[in-house]
Amino acid sequence: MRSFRRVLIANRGEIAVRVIRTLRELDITSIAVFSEPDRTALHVLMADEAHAIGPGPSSESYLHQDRVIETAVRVKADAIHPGYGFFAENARFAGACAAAGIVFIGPGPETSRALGDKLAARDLARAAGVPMVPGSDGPVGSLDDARAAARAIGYPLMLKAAAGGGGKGMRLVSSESDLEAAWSLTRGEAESAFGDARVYIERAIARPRHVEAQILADASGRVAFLGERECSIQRRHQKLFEETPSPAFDEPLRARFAEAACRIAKRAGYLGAGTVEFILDPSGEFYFLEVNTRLQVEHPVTEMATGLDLVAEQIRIAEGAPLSFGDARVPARGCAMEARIVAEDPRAGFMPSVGRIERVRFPQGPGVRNDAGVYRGYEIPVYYDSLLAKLVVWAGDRDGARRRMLRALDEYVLEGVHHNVAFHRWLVSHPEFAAGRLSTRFVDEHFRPAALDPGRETSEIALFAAALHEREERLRITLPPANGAESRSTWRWPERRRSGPRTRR
Amino acid sequence: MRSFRRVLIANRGEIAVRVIRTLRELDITSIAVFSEPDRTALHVLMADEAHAIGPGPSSESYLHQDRVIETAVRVKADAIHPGYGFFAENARFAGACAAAGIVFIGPGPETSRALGDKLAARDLARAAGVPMVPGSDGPVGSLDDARAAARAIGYPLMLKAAAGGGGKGMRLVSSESDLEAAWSLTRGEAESAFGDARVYIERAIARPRHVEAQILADASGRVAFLGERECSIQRRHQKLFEETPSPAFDEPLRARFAEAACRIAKRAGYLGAGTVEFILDPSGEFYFLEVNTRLQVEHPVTEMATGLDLVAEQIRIAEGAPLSFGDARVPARGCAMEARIVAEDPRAGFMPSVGRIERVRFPQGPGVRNDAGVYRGYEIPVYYDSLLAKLVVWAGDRDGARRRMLRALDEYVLEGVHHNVAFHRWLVSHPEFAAGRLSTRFVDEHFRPAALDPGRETSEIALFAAALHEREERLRITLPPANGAESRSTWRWPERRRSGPRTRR
Amino acid sequence: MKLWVMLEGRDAEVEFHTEGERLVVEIEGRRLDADFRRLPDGEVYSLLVNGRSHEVRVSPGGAALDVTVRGATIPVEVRHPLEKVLQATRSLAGAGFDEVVAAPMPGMIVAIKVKAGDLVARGQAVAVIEAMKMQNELVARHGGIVSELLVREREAVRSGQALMRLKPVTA
Amino acid sequence: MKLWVMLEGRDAEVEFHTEGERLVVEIEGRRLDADFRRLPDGEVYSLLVNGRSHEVRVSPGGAALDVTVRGATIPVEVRHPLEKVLQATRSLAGAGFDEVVAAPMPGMIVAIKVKAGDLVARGQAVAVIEAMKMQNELVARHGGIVSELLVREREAVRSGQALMRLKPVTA
Repeated sequence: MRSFRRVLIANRGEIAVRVIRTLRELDITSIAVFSEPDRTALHVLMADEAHAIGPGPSSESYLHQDRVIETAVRVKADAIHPGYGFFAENARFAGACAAAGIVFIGPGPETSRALGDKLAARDLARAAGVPMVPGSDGPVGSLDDARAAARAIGYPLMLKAAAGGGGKGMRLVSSESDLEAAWSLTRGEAESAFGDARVYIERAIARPRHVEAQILADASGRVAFLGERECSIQRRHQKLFEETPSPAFDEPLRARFAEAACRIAKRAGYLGAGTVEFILDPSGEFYFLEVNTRLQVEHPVTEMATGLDLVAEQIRIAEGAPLSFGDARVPARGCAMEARIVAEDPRAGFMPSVGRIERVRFPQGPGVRNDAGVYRGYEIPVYYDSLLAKLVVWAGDRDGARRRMLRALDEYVLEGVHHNVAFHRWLVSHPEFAAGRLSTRFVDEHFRPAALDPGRETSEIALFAAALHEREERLRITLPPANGAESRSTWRWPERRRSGPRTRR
Repeated sequence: MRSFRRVLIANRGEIAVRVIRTLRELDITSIAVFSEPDRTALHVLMADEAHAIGPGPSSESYLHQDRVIETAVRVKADAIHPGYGFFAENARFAGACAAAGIVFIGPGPETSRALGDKLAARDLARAAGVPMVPGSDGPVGSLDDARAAARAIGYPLMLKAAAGGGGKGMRLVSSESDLEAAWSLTRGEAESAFGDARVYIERAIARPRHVEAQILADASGRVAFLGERECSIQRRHQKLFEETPSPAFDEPLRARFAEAACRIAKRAGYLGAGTVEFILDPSGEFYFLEVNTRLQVEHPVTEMATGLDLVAEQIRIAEGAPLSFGDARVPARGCAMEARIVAEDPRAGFMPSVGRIERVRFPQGPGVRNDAGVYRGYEIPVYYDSLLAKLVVWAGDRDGARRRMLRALDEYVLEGVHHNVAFHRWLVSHPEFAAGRLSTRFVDEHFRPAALDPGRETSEIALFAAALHEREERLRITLPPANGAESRSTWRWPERRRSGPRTRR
Repeated sequence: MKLWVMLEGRDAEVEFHTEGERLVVEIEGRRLDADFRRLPDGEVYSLLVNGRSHEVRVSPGGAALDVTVRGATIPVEVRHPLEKVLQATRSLAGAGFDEVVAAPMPGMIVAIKVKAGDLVARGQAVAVIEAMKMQNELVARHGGIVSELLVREREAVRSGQALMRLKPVTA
Repeated sequence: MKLWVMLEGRDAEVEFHTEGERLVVEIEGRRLDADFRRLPDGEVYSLLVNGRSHEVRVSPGGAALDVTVRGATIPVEVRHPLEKVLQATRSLAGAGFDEVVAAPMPGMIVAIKVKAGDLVARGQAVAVIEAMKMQNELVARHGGIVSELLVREREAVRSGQALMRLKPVTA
């Protein structure tokens, strides 16, 4: 068993900040790395040390394996925490860490290699006797094979890249007439995004829920189940909102679910924190999807419910220590929800937005945790993903958590970029959401951009505010300037008059 | 049983904001009141409605009973939440609310009258069979009576005003030679501060701990104990730092303590949230001090440990509903601590500081709650108390909470006024604190202002920063101006050279 | 003082009176108490209307003022009431302006889906921009004939940069 | 560039070199890598010293710069190294020594605002120096009677060159 003194975080944004916090609590020196546009990013300000690793594009910095490893060696890091994304599930990187004598905080390269390939993971789940969505036994080699497999499995179906992940490389096919086009698009995407054109077929489940099991496994073979998370609220196959417990679970289902997840982890010889993803059909059957061999974005909901610090557990495990709670069952309390606050415009197809954060005032008060990666004045770089913050709430029951989330969203002040706070307000106010009737089709089925149109009261307030602002400007220019010194008018009317009325996007 | 639709908050600052949050979660319209300098205070921004009630001095606004009640009637409030301070323990105000047909969220005027008088409260505790610090049975009428009582009780002793509170109207007397002077000072203070010159005597306990019981009592006679809080860290008899559970408690002590607190509450026919304060001597004996018939500043540590929302419970009780958890025991989890972030200078005798908040970045992440009453740009008014925010943390055990508190304090960015974040850093890093060896004498015994002097590394960083800043300024002026248009120098050297080196306050 | 205020789908005349310390706003026959105070925290105001508390950001945004209320940004134009008459006259003259498709954010143009001379329908995708690792289609708001392409594929663009110009098709 | 920096209980000479993109700080024989970047959030900088990350606020505060690090505000004075010598001389002489007004940078004296024998108040402007098209007033730190002018108008001066001498006025 070692004890880390210096840990390098090979990541940026809110997750790098998250890891720095736990390192500080554990008295471990936190070492940030940063790309050129990230010189004044929050993780650089908050870390004990920070080192430049290259220009903006990820491939030149956060995804430049040699630079990251060389930096870690030079600054004498004992271990590297990869966060999520970037190198988190990269077996080659984990191997390179080992070769450089640095501990990779995550499962070994063999585990991530085995579980990172979706087909290999399916083989493992099959061997463990865990139910899977019916599908092709392996990759489908040609369009003809795909047609044959599709007929056996039935439409609608999903085409999935074996190396896919993060919502990329998957496509729904409703009928045979769409198969040919989908086949070539998915293969092309898989080839270009992952360098691996292998594609397989799964039956599409109608109105499925996305549910996942948080597990922790230590070196002595303990595998603990820390509760499920429901992550059905998605757009473009990417999660927007998560909660624990799942409103669809009861105790018997939870017990079967925990058992299945732990069986897979044990079979894989898993080590560290991981997530076993499943889909749940409306009849209550669940099917294995994949294993994410890393900390998830949504891990805080599990932390709120269990009181554990998952990053601290990851570090303990990587140091060779047993789970902090040993063989005890970890009781979960109440209900936790997470809203991903993203720089995107839900009124315009969730298109990403960039810009400068002009003003922030984050929600506080009982049961609220807001993990932000940005601060006032911060300019969002174009190179990285658009997650600005994670708003997490906890309350004694689901309706309490929902009301608290709505209250915290009402408090959220974040100006300068488009963001999805109003979308989340819509979501948690929706009667179907309140009733817990979720599916991954929720957004498609229920959301229309017009739902976010400002109501009559809001419009009227905007009208008054504009008029009052204009009134102040006019009163200002009609008053004689102080000392008679300043003669330039601050009145901007003529400029604003130059073009026609701008319509709202 | 009624149901409130509109509640007026007769308070300001962080506690008004705290109450607004719960009202919003309960779908009750929150109505703020504000004095002139508070027009842009946070509670005004966050409430659903806000109404002016007068000029800055409390007596003209927040403590102007007629204006507050008239406003509540005019805006059709169903109830008034008093927060803490101001009218929170004022029986006359509670009576005026009742007369105006408005529910006062707190115990009735009789209860607060009975318990607000310290001598009456002592009588009640005596009748309930709860141990008290040995002292005079009632007020001491004359200096001669005081001498006689003092001889019977023994020195050192405390002289206390019967109507006192908030650390005011109490004085330690070490020996008979000091009694005469202390007698007239305390009586004078009691007369001028509370309009009630009655003074009584208690034996002074050496190195006592301040411990208190949070209770909730509903209209059906239920009295629940929600755990103790230890509030021994004080300066000028005012709390600075609180935690739950008390490191001095074990289960048998907690059971006896809970029983004593509930006995007093029942005897008083208590209704609502209240705190029964005790002192605990080094041998483990506790003695009744007083009952605070209101929400305490430090209530969030109890919320973190129990998961309850105490303001929501107060409102339920005031509506006539039973406690949300009925007759169930409320289990507490882990350890919570609160640091009061105050605008004062611990290096200069904790002298209050005013000014403008130039920049803030509050701590976030797992287990951290920061309830602030201020925001960037806010100018602290001179009229009110100097509490800026409450930093509350939770972790699975005391050492985890202590480390998390230190981490959160490290993250705290608050510029523009003197504050006590560095003091709290000193406190939680102190070995005696870490060992849980606390007493109300802790600050006097262990704290010296020099403990906050910047260390060598900090000084050197300041030195570099100043030099680098100066270098940038010089490089800026030695560069040719753009377009040659601007000829005014930005160089400020001569100005700064004008006077000698300024010494640090 | 009287102002003419327009926002999407609505326009109104707003008149202000001061009565002692009070500021009264008249709109569509209603009289409301208003208090408008700048916060020390930016282009932001606290607005109380008959006691209702609102935090609003007012910033110049192109042709209009951008007002942000509860996370929604609403462009509002404020003019002199006289202009209402002028505008009415202009509207009668009909449209006939070029449409310019502009980049909504900084990024790289990964595809241009039309060429000069193409007829583009309202809402048709004309280009794809990549930013923040996501590709997004840009559509023609009104449509028309592509009269000019102003960027090429693989070109980096600034936010607001014009990408192409469309000429309206006269009916 | 070399600067003399004083803070309570300590003073040091700090020298800067740029080596390519790197900025090296020399202090008391040690050489440290420094990177100093203004944040978009006020008078605040991110300072990396040999990789150690610090967030510092630097604001003018009377006679010194107020530097805030980890919640502690520390006044720091930054001067030209030559002043150290002068100060030392002055200290030796005790009260009643001459004040020398020196050029803080290389440049040209464009104006001398006093003549020998003039009584100069503390803080009064005595000369104007121009460097790279910018003019800066030089002021008397303590004041006194001008005993000697050491340069003329339109004369080029080196950094640290003495410009005039002031005799203290005895009380």
